[in-house]
Amino acid sequence: MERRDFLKISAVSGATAALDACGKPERQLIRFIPETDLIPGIAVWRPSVCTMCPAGCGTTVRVMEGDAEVTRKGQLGLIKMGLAKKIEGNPDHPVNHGKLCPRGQAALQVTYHPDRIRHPLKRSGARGSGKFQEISWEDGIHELVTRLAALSSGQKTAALAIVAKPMRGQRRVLLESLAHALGAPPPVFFQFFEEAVLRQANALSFGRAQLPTLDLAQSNYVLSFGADFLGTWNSPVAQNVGYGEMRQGRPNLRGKLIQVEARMSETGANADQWIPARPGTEGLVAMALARVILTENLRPASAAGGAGELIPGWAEGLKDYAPEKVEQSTGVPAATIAHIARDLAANSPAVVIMGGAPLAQTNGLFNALAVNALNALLGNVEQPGGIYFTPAPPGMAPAQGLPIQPASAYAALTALLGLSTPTTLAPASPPQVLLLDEANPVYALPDPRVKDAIEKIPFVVSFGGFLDETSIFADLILPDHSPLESWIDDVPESGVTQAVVSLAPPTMKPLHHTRATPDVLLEVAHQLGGRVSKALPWKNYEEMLQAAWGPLQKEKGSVQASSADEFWSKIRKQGGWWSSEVAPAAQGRPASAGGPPVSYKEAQFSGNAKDFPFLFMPYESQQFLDGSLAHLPWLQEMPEVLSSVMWGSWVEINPQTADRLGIQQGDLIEVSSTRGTLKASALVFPGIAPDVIGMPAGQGHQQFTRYATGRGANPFKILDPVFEPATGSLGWAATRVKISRVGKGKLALFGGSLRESPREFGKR
Amino acid sequence: MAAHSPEQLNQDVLRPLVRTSWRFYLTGGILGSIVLAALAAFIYQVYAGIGVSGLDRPVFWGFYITNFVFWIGISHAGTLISAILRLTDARWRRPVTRCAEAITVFALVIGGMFPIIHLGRPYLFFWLFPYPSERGIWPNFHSPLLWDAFAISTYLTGSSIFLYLPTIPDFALVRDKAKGWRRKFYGFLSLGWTGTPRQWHRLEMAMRIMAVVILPVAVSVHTIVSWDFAMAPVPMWHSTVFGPYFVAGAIFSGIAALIIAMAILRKAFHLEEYLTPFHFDKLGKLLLLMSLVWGYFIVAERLTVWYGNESPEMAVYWSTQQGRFTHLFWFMVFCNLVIPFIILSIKQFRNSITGPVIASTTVVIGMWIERFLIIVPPLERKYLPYSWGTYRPTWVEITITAGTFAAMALLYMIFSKLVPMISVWEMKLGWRQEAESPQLVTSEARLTGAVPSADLPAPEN
Amino acid sequence: MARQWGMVIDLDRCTGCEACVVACHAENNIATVGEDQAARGRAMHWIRVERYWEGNFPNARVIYRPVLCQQCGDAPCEAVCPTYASYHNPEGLNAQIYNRCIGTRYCGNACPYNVRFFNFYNPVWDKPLNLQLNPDVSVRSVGIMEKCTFCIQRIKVAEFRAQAEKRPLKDEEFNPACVQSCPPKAMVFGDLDDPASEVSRLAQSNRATRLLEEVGTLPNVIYLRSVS
Amino acid sequence: MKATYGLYPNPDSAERAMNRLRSRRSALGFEVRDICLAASEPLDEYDLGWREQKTPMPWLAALGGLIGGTSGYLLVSLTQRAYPLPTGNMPIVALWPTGVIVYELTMLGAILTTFISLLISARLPRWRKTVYDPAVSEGKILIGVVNPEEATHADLVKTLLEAGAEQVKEYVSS
Repeated sequence: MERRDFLKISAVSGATAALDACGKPERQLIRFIPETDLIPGIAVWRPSVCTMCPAGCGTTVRVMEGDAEVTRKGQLGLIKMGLAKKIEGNPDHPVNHGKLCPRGQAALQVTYHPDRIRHPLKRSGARGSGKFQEISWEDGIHELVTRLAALSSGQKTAALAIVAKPMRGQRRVLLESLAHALGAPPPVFFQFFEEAVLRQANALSFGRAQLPTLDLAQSNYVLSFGADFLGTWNSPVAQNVGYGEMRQGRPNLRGKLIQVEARMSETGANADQWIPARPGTEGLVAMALARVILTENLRPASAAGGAGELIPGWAEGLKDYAPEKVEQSTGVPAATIAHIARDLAANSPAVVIMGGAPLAQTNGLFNALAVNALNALLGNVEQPGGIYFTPAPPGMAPAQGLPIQPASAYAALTALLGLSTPTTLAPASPPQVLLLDEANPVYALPDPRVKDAIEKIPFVVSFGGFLDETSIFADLILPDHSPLESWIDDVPESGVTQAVVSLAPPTMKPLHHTRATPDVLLEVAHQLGGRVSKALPWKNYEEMLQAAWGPLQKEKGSVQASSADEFWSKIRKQGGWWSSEVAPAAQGRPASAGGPPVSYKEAQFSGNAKDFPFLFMPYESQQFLDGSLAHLPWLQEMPEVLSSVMWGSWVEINPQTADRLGIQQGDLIEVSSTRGTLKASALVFPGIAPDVIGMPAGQGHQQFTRYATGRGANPFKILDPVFEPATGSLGWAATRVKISRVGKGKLALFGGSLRESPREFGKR
Repeated sequence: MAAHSPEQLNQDVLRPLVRTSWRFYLTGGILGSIVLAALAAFIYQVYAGIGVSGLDRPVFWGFYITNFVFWIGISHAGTLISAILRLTDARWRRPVTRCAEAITVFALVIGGMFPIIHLGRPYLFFWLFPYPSERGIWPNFHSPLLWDAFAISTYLTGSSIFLYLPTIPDFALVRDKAKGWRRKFYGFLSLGWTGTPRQWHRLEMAMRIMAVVILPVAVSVHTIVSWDFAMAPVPMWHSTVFGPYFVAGAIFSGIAALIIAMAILRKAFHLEEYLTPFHFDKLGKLLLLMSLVWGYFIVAERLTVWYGNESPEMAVYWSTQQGRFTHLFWFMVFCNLVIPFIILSIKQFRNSITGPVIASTTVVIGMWIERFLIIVPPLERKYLPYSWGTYRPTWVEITITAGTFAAMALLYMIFSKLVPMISVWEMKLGWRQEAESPQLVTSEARLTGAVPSADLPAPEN
Repeated sequence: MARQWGMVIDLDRCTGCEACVVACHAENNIATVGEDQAARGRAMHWIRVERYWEGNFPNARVIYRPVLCQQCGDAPCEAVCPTYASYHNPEGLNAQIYNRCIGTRYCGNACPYNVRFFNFYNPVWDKPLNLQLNPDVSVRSVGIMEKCTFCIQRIKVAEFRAQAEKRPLKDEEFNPACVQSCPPKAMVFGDLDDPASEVSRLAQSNRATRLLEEVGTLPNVIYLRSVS
Repeated sequence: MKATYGLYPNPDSAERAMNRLRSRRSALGFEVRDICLAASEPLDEYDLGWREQKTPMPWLAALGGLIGGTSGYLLVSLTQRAYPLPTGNMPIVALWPTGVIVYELTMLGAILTTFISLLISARLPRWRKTVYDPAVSEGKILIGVVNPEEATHADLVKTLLEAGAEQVKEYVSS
């Protein structure tokens, strides 16, 4: 309930409020047997793993005894139980070194969220009406089993589709094995801001289809193309820790940061130099830099190895990419390029990064390969102060450890749903049963066909803990525990230079009548019997985890134990296992998967420049990432650092542009592409190119708890279907728009003045 | 035109106490309902929380404190003015003093409520007072708010006594004239006054002492009110000019209020014979003087800030010169300086009664705005620009503000129904002295109605 | 055991990630006020990351500055409080005694840093969000001023533990929530009177400045300028 | 008690009556203090017994101020020392803030003592019936003698009338 409503009511019902006080519901509640042996007032810290983003940080949770109002066997009552009170970073964890980002801190509110689904639900109204009725777990599981059994008996199991949010480790294995055992296509792990292009590029350049680990702590010079590595990209906490060291961790040595991007990100705001290159030309800039380095013989072309061979004309010294030549298209002065190129060569180890918007262009792959080549040329690959690739935990097939998914989830998902895809992927036959695990494609995808396709699926099961735009279509909801209530394991893809398995038991007893999805799926497999139960023989998830990670006992790592049980209990206490040997420094020229050279093509944008003069630049929100966290009040009220906006969404406009169009801060702006239109309040933003309109993702939910529903606008919905051809991932930074003022909007700003300098004081 | 005899005076002054017209009840009803509305608004605020006001961070003080300063300022009408006039033995003061002293007491009562109204937890206001409490702690005497508590209570006590003493003989008069319950009532108020030499002597002595004591108190009160602001390191609050600046403003608005009150009494109770254009002329001159003094302070304050050119202060300065308060600022100058100067510096306007009344009205409005502009803009632009904010009042604050004006009028009305609004014995004394010693019969004396109306010059209006 | 708790914030390390903001909310039971109240300037963030723009496109730059209560040695907020709700505790903290506060909001005006926050309404936690509340920190009701305490509850716990174990309190053994969470380690907390502590070592840096020093509040939060 | 008094239209006749009563008191057999007087306004300029008045009120006021101020200082210093709470790096008992309180309480002391000393020395409030006539409010001045000798009563009345009394009345209080 909004504070204001609360007041309305309290104002009118003053007298009744006084009466209520006499009959407080707490008084009437019965007390259940305590579910804890904690000493009142004494806090214990228990390890856990953060699941808010794919970074896989290790956390430690402060648990204290307290009274919770819960329902047990249909009876409302009070129970003494261990309650999670605060989440901190796990000091021993090699990814985040005891630190944690705001989103990780806010994970606490997932568990205690008032709109969590508290028990199994069965659809009672029309699809999407949000009408459900409570059912027992037995019935729920039974229904799911019969549906799946029907599929397998009918030999139509290809008709089973599994769509989950990106996950790694055993939970992923479980889903994959289930799909495989049922003869269904592999699950799709979907998220809007996917890294298919970068993984593809890294696979081509270095033979590693995975995100890079940045050794910022030791690098002297960081050049980043659009990568908001301090905010949301890749493994932010690890990168923040490294950044701090890079700046002030070493006596008399302060690493520099140069950021190339058309819309200043949280990271760009920290840069010593911010270079607004034209979107889609980042690859050119990188090549121009390489060109300078080669022509001035600061590095030999051969140093780039395979990564260089992927760039046409590399061996010939990149004649086409002379700074003067590219100056026109990139908008970056040749002098600046030359200057940075020399700095790069002089201040080694220097690292070059690319992420975010430059990869979301039609020429994203080339941009990534260009940066890889530049990195290779500078000799930064798997060298101190450069980029590493986190090794997979020993004795584990890569598939089991790390996600190899070069093709975009977008393409995979559309194919899975039986829709035509931007790639060569052939559409599967429309699925009969859909298992949803916290993925929310209906919100995240501009493509309206996805919603229709899901609506057409005869039977949809959702395991997520909240009703969102996708799970609202579910026929059956089997709510998962919150992460704090479940066994979690994760295998960080990046952010650490050694093999890591994050693994932790539940930190508290379940608050509601929920069940851990892995346990449910194992139960389902058991009831299905046959191949499925053979593939998934474990009684519960802990057994499965033990079976999978137990063998690590033999490896040299953070846990030394004589017996399997000791090993397991130590792992539980430590919150995971990490190898004691770091990734080996590569010898000489970095290995490459090779493949045909990829030549530069000018980036394509949808909508012609005349009718749609602005380039629309959505970006991952510091508060909500791709929108999956918009339901947490702490994050809603956290002022986004550059805009200081709380509880809303906004469009960022360059001051000159705003003046030209007569747009004031807080005006309501209509942003239209060929695909659609949205309305949001204008924010005057000095750090954005005059022909670019920025907008954070995350708001504009039609259905996502009381805190996010109907709040702000969703930038994804006006994106045109433009794709990076090689991977078929969405070019979300390639849509042109036009804007117009349509009235007075509202912005809840925490910050007052934009500027600190007295010169501005005279201004109104 | 009625002749000027003590009997006539007795009648004229006592008439309002016994006869009450329907207009009185009508006005009283209207004012009363406004006051009730304000009361309801306050109760709502206490119930729902101070959040129903427009206050926010960083503007923690708004309309309420503005009203506080404004009314305390108005309270300087009476005691200060009448004390000055008594000490200087200005004869023309006689018909004026009581109206003035009455304003003081009620303005103080109303102003004094605001520090409580604006509290986040008003039901705990008594924690401000020093008394041995179970909380094992005494109030913090370093806090200007506590100085306020002491200053205002002292001033209230003093001015109530100052109002009461010269009224005792008049109560006796009413007692002798009245019958029934009034006789008892006024008999009680007059403390059994008979008018023996000893009583008269002591009374006059007491009045002389009070006049001497009350002056410095009045000055200190508004100085301390100004220190509520000056003691905080807020740009354009933290200034030494505030003490005298506030006192001057207080006297300024006080005189204005007095002129308005007198004009109303004059019309309502037909006291044209006693409150003559001459008094308005005198007070008008005083008002003009204070207006100029006030202008001088504004200049002194602004100019030093502007020359000092320190960025925090300039931020505030600009918000009133080129910011959202510009219009309000110049309107205030117009009300407090331009209008009074034009009207009061021209004799014809000043001598008419309407002239001074118009000027006084604008001054009262202008001074309220001045208090607002002293309080709000600095808070909106306090140091770190990131934490700047804006303030917009809500209906709750506006209602309560309106309520206080209504309350003031209502209290004054009721008072004028219970107490002779002109000090009868002082008038008579004055007449006699002038009658006996003709050298005293100045134009002034004539205007104060000391000689038969035949000799009176034709009234201006 | 006279101590002077202080903090050093390295502006060159701070990346504006706002981990401190949420950490503070979680640790100190700070209520979220909702959109309408937030729009009216009543959001409560005991620590905030101030953002200032400099220059214009294409040379726009940004400065981040985390601002929390500066725990002034010479605090304007203390002297003006008529009820001693805001006073100076023996360890040099500007303590706010909620029970004594009657809500004059004078301290809020007197504070040059605008780091005092007022409860304009009673805080609301939609059940079961109330279960997230930290039992070590009292929940503030309507009409009360609240502010950063340097996580005094953590200080006390650490001191009791040290006393129980009959040993001196170690500098690194605890931190306020903001410091503990800060990913780039931009914040350092400790005893400024202890010359051995890291905080007093950093306070000696030639990059050290204090916020609004000219107001004469003697802040105990030291900022290290980012030199670039 | 009873009294005989005359009502005089103006101060001059009142003064005359006063002088005659004074000079003939032994013959009529009463003391000066038996002479009673009531007027509706102060008559300082006339010899009616105002002139020789003396009162320590100003000194009492000063003393009251002194007491007020001292008690103010004691209140501040004692309470602050009883609960020493440091604020704003000020001394526990700070000179200037204390000065403000002391100043206000000094004034309050003076005001209250003035009021009280007035009541006491002017014998107010007095509820006992005393020699008075409502005509005083009409501007008449009452001069008379309390408990006059029966023997010389006629003579007294004559004296009062000769002095110019408009009428002579008897006052009897039960």
